[in-house]
Amino acid sequence: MTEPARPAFEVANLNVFFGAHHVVRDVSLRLEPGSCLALVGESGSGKSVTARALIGLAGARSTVRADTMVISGRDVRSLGQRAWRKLRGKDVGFILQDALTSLDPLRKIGREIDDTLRLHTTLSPSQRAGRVLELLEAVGLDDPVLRAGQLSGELSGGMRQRALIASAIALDPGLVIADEPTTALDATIAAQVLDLLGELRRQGSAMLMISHDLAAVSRVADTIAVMQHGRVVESGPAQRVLADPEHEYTRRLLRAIPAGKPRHTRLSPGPVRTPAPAKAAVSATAPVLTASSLAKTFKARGRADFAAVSNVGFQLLPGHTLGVVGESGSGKTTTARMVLGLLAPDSGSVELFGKPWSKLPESGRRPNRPLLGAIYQDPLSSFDPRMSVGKLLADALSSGATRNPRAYSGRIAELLGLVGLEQTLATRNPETLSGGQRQRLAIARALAPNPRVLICDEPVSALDVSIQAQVLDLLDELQRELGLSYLFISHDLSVIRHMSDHVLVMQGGVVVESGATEPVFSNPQHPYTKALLSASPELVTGE
Amino acid sequence: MSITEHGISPENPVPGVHPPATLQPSTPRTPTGALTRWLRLAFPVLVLGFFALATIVPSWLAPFDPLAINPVDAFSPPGPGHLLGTDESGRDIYSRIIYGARPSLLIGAAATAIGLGLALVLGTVAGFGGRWLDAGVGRILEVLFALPGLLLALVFIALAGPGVGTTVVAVGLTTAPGYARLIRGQLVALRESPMVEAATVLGRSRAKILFTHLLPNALAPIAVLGTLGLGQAVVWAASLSFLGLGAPPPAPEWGAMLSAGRTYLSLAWWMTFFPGLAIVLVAAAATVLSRALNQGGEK
Amino acid sequence: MIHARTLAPRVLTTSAMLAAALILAGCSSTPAPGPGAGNDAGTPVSGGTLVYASGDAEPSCLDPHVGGNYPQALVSSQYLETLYTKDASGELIPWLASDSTVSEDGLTRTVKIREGIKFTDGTALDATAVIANFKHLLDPKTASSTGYLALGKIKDMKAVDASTLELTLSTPDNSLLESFSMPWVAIESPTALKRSQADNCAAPVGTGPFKVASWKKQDAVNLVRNENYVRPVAAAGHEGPAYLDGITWRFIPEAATRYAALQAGEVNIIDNAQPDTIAAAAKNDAIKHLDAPRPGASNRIEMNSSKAPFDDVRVREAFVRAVNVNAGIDSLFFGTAPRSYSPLSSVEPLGYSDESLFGYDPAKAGELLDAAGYTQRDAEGYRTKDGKRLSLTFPVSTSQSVPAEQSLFEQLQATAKESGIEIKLNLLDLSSWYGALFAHDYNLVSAPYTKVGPSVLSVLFHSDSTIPAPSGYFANLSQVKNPELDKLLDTAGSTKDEAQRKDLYAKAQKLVLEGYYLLPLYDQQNHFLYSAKTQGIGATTAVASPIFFDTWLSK
Amino acid sequence: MTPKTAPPRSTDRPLKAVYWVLGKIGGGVFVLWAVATAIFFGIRMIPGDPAQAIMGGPGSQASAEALAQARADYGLDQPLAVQYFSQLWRLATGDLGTSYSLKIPVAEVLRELVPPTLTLAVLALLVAWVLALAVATASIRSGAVGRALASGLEIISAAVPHFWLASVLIMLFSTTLGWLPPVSTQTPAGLVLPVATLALPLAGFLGQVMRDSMLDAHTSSFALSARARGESENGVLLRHALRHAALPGIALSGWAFGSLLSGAVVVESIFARPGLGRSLLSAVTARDIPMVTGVALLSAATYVVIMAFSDVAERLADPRIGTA
Repeated sequence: MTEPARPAFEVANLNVFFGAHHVVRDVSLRLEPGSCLALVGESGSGKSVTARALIGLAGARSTVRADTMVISGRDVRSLGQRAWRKLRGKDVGFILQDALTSLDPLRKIGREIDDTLRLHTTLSPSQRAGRVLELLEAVGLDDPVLRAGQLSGELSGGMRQRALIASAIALDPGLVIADEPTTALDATIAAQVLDLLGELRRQGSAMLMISHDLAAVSRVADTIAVMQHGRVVESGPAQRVLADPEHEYTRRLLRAIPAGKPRHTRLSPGPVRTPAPAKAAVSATAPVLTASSLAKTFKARGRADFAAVSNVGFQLLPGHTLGVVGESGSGKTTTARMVLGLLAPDSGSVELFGKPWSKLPESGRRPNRPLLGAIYQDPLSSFDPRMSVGKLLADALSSGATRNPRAYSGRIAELLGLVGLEQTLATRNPETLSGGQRQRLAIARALAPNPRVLICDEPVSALDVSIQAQVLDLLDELQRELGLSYLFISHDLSVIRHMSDHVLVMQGGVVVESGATEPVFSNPQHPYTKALLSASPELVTGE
Repeated sequence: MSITEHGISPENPVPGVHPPATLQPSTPRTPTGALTRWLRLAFPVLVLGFFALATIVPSWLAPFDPLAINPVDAFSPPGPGHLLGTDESGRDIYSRIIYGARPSLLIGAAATAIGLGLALVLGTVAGFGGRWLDAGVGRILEVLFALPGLLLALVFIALAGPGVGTTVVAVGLTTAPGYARLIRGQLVALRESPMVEAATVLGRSRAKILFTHLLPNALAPIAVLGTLGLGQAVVWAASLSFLGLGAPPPAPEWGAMLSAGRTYLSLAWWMTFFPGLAIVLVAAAATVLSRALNQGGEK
Repeated sequence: MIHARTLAPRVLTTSAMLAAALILAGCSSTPAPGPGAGNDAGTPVSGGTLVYASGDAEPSCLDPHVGGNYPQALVSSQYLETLYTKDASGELIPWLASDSTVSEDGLTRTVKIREGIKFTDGTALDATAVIANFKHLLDPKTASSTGYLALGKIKDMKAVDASTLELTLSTPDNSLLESFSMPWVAIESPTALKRSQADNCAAPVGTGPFKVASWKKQDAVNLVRNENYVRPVAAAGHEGPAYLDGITWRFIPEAATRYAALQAGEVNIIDNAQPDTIAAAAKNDAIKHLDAPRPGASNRIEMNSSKAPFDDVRVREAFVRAVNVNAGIDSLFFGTAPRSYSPLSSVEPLGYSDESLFGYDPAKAGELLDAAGYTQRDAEGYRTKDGKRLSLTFPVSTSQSVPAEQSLFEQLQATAKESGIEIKLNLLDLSSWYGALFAHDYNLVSAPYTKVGPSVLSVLFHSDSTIPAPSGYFANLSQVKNPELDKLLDTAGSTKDEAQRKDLYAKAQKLVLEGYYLLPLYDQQNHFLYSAKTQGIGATTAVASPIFFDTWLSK
Repeated sequence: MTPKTAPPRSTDRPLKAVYWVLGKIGGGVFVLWAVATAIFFGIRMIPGDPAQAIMGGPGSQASAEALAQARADYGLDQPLAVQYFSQLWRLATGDLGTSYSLKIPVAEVLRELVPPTLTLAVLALLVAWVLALAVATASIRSGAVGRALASGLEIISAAVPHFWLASVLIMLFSTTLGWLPPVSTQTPAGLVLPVATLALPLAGFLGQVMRDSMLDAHTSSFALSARARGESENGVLLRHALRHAALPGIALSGWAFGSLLSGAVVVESIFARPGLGRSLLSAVTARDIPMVTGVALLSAATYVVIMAFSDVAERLADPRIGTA
C-alpha cells in the first residue's frame, strides 16, 4: 500500500521499439491509488506492450524510452535487473490473459502462488503454505487445500484466472496490472472475475486493466484510455468517454458493440462490397431445418459417460436466424455437428427441407450437401494450407472437380466482391490474411455452392470488436440479399441477441429456454438465462 | 511430445497444421541474425550440392583416378601433391572421396527410399485402416522399434547374409518404423482437423478427401524426412561397411575407405579422418537442411 | 630344445636379434642374461602377469582338439604340450614322447612315452592317456578337423605297457611324428577329457608351464603358473616353473586399438602385428618385434584349374606374369614379408622354390593371352575371347587375409587390368567365403594352411583333396588332378628313405610351380610386437606359436 | 476462443493403472514372440545347414556322422512345427537354448555380458543428458551467436559415426597424448573413452530437442508471469525451463537406449570390451542363431522395459498425461 499523495504509477511519453518497429508512441498515463484505468484497444494497438514496459518486461529485443516512468514513487527507468525483480510481484502485480498458458502446466497451483511469497518475504515454508491457502480462499476458490495441490490443467478457466490473480496479489501490491483478464472466460465467469478485481480495487490497490472490450471495462474503470496504432487517441473519465466520445476511433469501437443494438442495425461503417442482386423475398414458411429430440452421449474408457446433448429440438424458418447461446460444455457445438451430419445422433433426428437428413448415410446426404454451408470459429484451420484463396474457392465452386482458379475466375471475383475482399487477394495464401479477411473468405467459400442454410459456429468470437462488427453486418446483409437461414451459435449473448430472430438458451446439453429473441431476453424465465443476461457486459454509460 | 514423434532422430518434424498465433513478438526457435541464417541455408546447400555434383560427374572434381595405384607415393600425407593425402596403394584420398560419393550416397538414398516407402504404406494403413489395422501396425512398429538400429540390421544380415543389397534393405528397415509412426501421427492429426470437416460439409467423399487433402498434406514433410534420413542412412551404411558387411573393393565407398584406413590409424590418420569427415559433413548438412525445410514448412 | 625361428636369416629388427641372442644364450644350458640394447635385460626375475593381446577371433573352445585353428594353437601352447616338437634347426625332437620307432613295413609305429610327468590335475601321463587323447580326436562328437586329419591313418592303437604305445596304420605315414608336434594333437589329461565338452572347452588340462584359471568370454582367458611344472627336456632358459605368475590372454580385434594398447603399456605383447606398426616399432626402442613365420604352406594365390579360363596353363602363367607382386609387397609390407617362390613355408627344410617362374612380365603375359585366344579388347580395355571377357572371380576372406594382404590383392587387380585381365574381388565373411569355395565359384583364392612338414603338399595338391568332406570342404583349391603328382606325393609320404622323400617332394613342388597352379606370395605372416620390458620372448612351438616359459617382466 | 474447461479428472485411476500394466505386459510378450518367430522362420528360409555352424562353421571338415549327431543334439531333425513350438515353449520357460559356437547355454553367456553393456549404456545416457542440458542452458543465456554455436555443435556431434569418433578419440587421447588407456577393462579410466564415444552423438540429438523445448518454455507466457512475480532468470531456468526441457529427453530415452545398444556393437568391438553388441556381431558372423536370437530377445525385452519406465517417468515429470 502506498499513501494516497503520489500516483500508483505515472509515465510520460513512453516509447517502445522492437528493432525498427515503433510499437508504442508517446504514451502518457497516470493512475491514482485505488482507482482503475482501462487501457482499451484492439490487437496490435500496443496496449499489451505498454503494460509489459511498465514492469520492465517489454522483451529482450525491445528498447523502451520515456520522459517519466515512476512506479509507487520510484523512478524505474534507471533500475537494474535486481531492483526490477524486487519491484515485480511486490509493488506491482501482473495478471496475464489466458491463465492456461500463464501458469506452468507442470507445477502445482500452490507452488506458483508460493513463488511470489518465497521471492519477496522471509516467511517460513509453513507460514507461506498457510498464506497460499488464505489467498486461494480470498480469490473465491472452493476447497483451497485441494486446489493448491492441483495443476492448472486440472482447473477450469475461471479457477485458473483466480489462481493467477491470487499469485499477483499475494503481497497486495499498490498496483495491479491485468492484461485481458477475462478474455478467455465464459460471460458469467468473466463477470465474477471482474467483480473480484473490482473488490481488490476497493481495498485500495490501483488497477491498470488492459482490454479490447469497452463494454467489459465499462463497469469497473474510472478512467479509460483508448489506444490505436501505438498511440493513446483518447482518454478521460469512463462516463465521458463512453457517453460522448471525442475521437472517431472511439466512436467506431462503441458503435461496434452489438449489445443493446436492435436487429439489422449496422455496427460498422459502410461496407466495401458489391451487394448481390436481391432475391425475391422468401415467401415459403415451411421450416428449412428441423431438429427433433436430438441426443448424443460421449463414452470414454475409464471415465463416466458424458451426455453432451439431450432432447434438443428446434425449427429453423427460411430467411430467419436461430441463435443458440450457451457457455462451454452447453452442447451448442455438438448440436451443430449433428445438424451438419458430421455426428450421428444417438436418438432423435434432423430433417432438411422436410426430408430426412441425419438418418441418411453420408452418401445419401452428399447430393443435398450444397444446401447446407458452415463457417467456423477458426476459419484458417478449415482451409487446406496448401491452397491459395483462388484455389479454395475454385475447389468449392467446382464441387471438388478442379482447383484451378482460372476456370472460375468470374464467380471467384463475384464471391470476393460479395464478401468485400479485394480481387487481388485471390492469389494469396489464407495464412497471410487478417482474421477478418479469413472469416470473410470462409463465408465466401460457404456461399460458393449457393446454400440455403448457413451453420455459423462461433464465427466472430476470435475477432476484434470492430472486425466482429463488420462480419456481423456482412452476415446480416447476405441474409437479406440471399434469403439465407442461419443457425447462429455463440457464447456471447449480446451477439446472439443482435443477430437472432429466435433463440435457444442451452446449458449442460439441454435447452433451458427458447422462443422469439426479444421476449426471451426482455423477460427471462429460467434462472440461467437471467444469470447470462446480468453477466453479459452492457455498456454502463450512466444515463 | 513422445517417442512416436521421433524415429531415428528426434529432429523429425512434428506435424503442425497451423501454429498457434501468439500475442507477443514470437522468438524464432533457431538463432536469427544474417550470418547464422545464411549459414543455415548456405552450409547444407553447398555441402550437399558439392557431393551431388561429385555423384553425377566425379571426373569434374577429382584430379586423379580413384583406382590408379601408385605404390611409390603410398601413405603420403596431405599436401600440395595430394590434397588429402594418399592411401596404402598411393591412391589419392580426395579423388576417392569424390568418387565414393556415388556409392555412398546411392546406398543412403536407396535405403532411405525403402524406409520411407515401407513407412508410407504402414503409416497410411495405420492412419486410415481404422482401429484394428491401426493397432496391428502399431504392434509391428513396436517390434521393429524393439530391435534398435544396428541390432535390427545385424539380425537381418545374420538371416540374409552380408552384401550391399542387404545393407540397403537392412538400413531401410531400421529407419522405417520412425517414419511410419510420424506419417501415421500426421494423418491422424489431419484426420481430426476442421479442414476435413469443412470438406465433408462441402460434400466431398472420403476417398476424395484422402487424396486431395490428407495425403498431400501428410506427405509434405516427407521431403524433410528424406533429407534427414539420407544423412542418417549414410552413417548407418558406413557403420555396416565398417563392420565388414558393405561394398566390395576397390569401390571407394566411404565406409569401406574408413574401415580400410583404420588399420593404418597410427601411420596415416588422414586415411581415416577425411572419409569420416565426408560422412559427418553430409549427415550434418542433411540435418541442417531438414530443419530449415521444416521451419519453412511451419511458417 | 625349443628355439624361435629367429635364428633363420629372416632376422629383421634389433629386437628380434636380441630375442635370438637370448635364446642362443639359453642353448648353453647355463641361463645367461641376454645382452641389453636400449634397456638392460638384467637377470630374470619371477613374478608379474603378462598381458597378451590377440587379434584373432576369440576361440569358441580352448581345447585345440575341437575344431583346431591357429588361435587355439596360440593360447593352448601355454598349457598343453605335444609328443614331439621341433628345435631351432627345424629338427623334429621328442618332447612328451621319449622315442619312437617304426616297423619295416612302416605300418606299425611304436611311441615311448616319457615317464614322471603329471597333468596339472594330478593325473599321470602314460600310454593310455595318449590313447584317450587320440580317441578323443578321432571321435566325431569332438568335431576335430586338423587333428582328425593328422591322425587319419591310425587304424588301431594299444598300450603295450604304461610307457609304450603301439599304433597300427592303414598305410605308411612318415609325417606322423611331425603331426604329433602340432598343438592340435596336444596331449590332455584323460581325466579332464571325460568331462562334458563344454567343461573341457572352458578349461582344458595339460602338462604345460601354465594352466587355465578362468575364461571371461570376450574379455580374457586367465592363465596361472603351473607350480609343479617339469620340463620334459632339460634346460632351455631355465628349469622349474615359469617366471611369470600368470598370463592374461585378451582379444582385441581392432589392429589399431591393439597397437595403441601396446604403446599405452596396457598389454605386453600383441600378435597379428600390422606391417606398418612393425615398421613404426623398428624406430622405437620401447617396442620389439618377433617374426615367427608359420610352417606348412606359404601364403599363395591358387588358380582354379578345373574351369575356364584357368583350365589353360597359358592363361594361368599369363596371370602370374601380369601381376606385379613384388612392388605391392614392398609398399604394403615394409619389408616385413620377404617374397616367396615356393609352395612351402621357408621354415620347411624340404621347401623348393624357383624365382625364375614368377617374374613380372606384362609383355610375356600379352603374348600368352594372344596365344590363348584372348585377342580382342572390350570397351573397358579388358581382353575378350569369342566376346567373353577375361574375368577372374577372387573371393577374399576378411578374417583370413589381413588388410595389407587385401590391399595387395587390390594392387594385383590394378596391374592385371593393364594386361586386360579383370579381377573381381569379393570381400566376404568366413561363412560366405567358404560358401563361394564350396560352390566352386572362384578362379583365384588365397587360403592359408598350417601343418608341420612337407606332407602339407599332399593335403593341398593330391587329387583326393578335391573330394569335398560332408561339410563341402576340400583343401586342393587349385583343383590339380594329376596322377603323376599323386604318385609322387603318395610315395614321398610313405617312404622311409629321407633322401628319397626330399627328392620326391622337390619334384612335386617343381611340378605344381611349373604348372602355374599357384602364385606364391610370402610365408604365412606371424608377427608379434612386445614391450621392451618383456624379456625372454622367442621360444616357439613347431607351429611357431610363442611359449612364455622363459618370459619375464623386468621392473 | 471459446472458453475451455479442463477435462473432468478420471474417476477410477487404479483401474486405469491395471489396464496400463496389463497392456504393457501384453505388448511386451507380443514383441518377444514376434521377434522369436521372425528369426526362427527367417533362418529356415535361407540356404545353409545350421549343423555346419554347430560344427564350427564350414571350415571344419566335420564328418557326416558328426553333422547328423549335431542335428540330433539340437533337435534340428524334427518336423518344423515341432521345432517351432518346442522352441517357443523353451523360450517361455526362460531357456534360450545352447550357443552353436560356444556350446554353452546362451542364458549363461548373456548373464556374463549384460552387466558390462548395461554399465556402458547407462553411463553414456547420463553423460549425454548432462551434456545436453548443460549446452542447452548455456546457449539459452547467451545470445543468437551462442545458440548458433550450440546448435552447430549438436548437429555435428549428432552426425558423427561411433566408429569414427572412437578411432579419433583413441588416436588423440591414447596414442598422441597418452592420457587415457584405450582398452582397459579393469580400471574405471578404461570406461572414459567408450562412454564418451557413445555419449557425444546422443548428447547431440538430445541437445537439439531439449534446447528447443527449453527455449519454448523460456519464452512462454508462464515464464513471463514468473518474471512478473519477480523471478530471476536463473529461477525461471531452474523452476520452469529445465523441467520442460527434460520432458522430450525422457520421452526419447527409450529410443536413446536403443541407439546406445546399437552403438555398443561398434564401441565394444573397437575398445575390446565384453558385451552384448560384440557378442551379437561375432554371433552374426558365426551364424550362431541361438546366440543371435538370445541377444535380439534380450534387447527387445530391455527396450520394452525401458519404454515402460520412460512412460512412468514421463507421467511423473508431466502430470498432464495422467489427467488428459
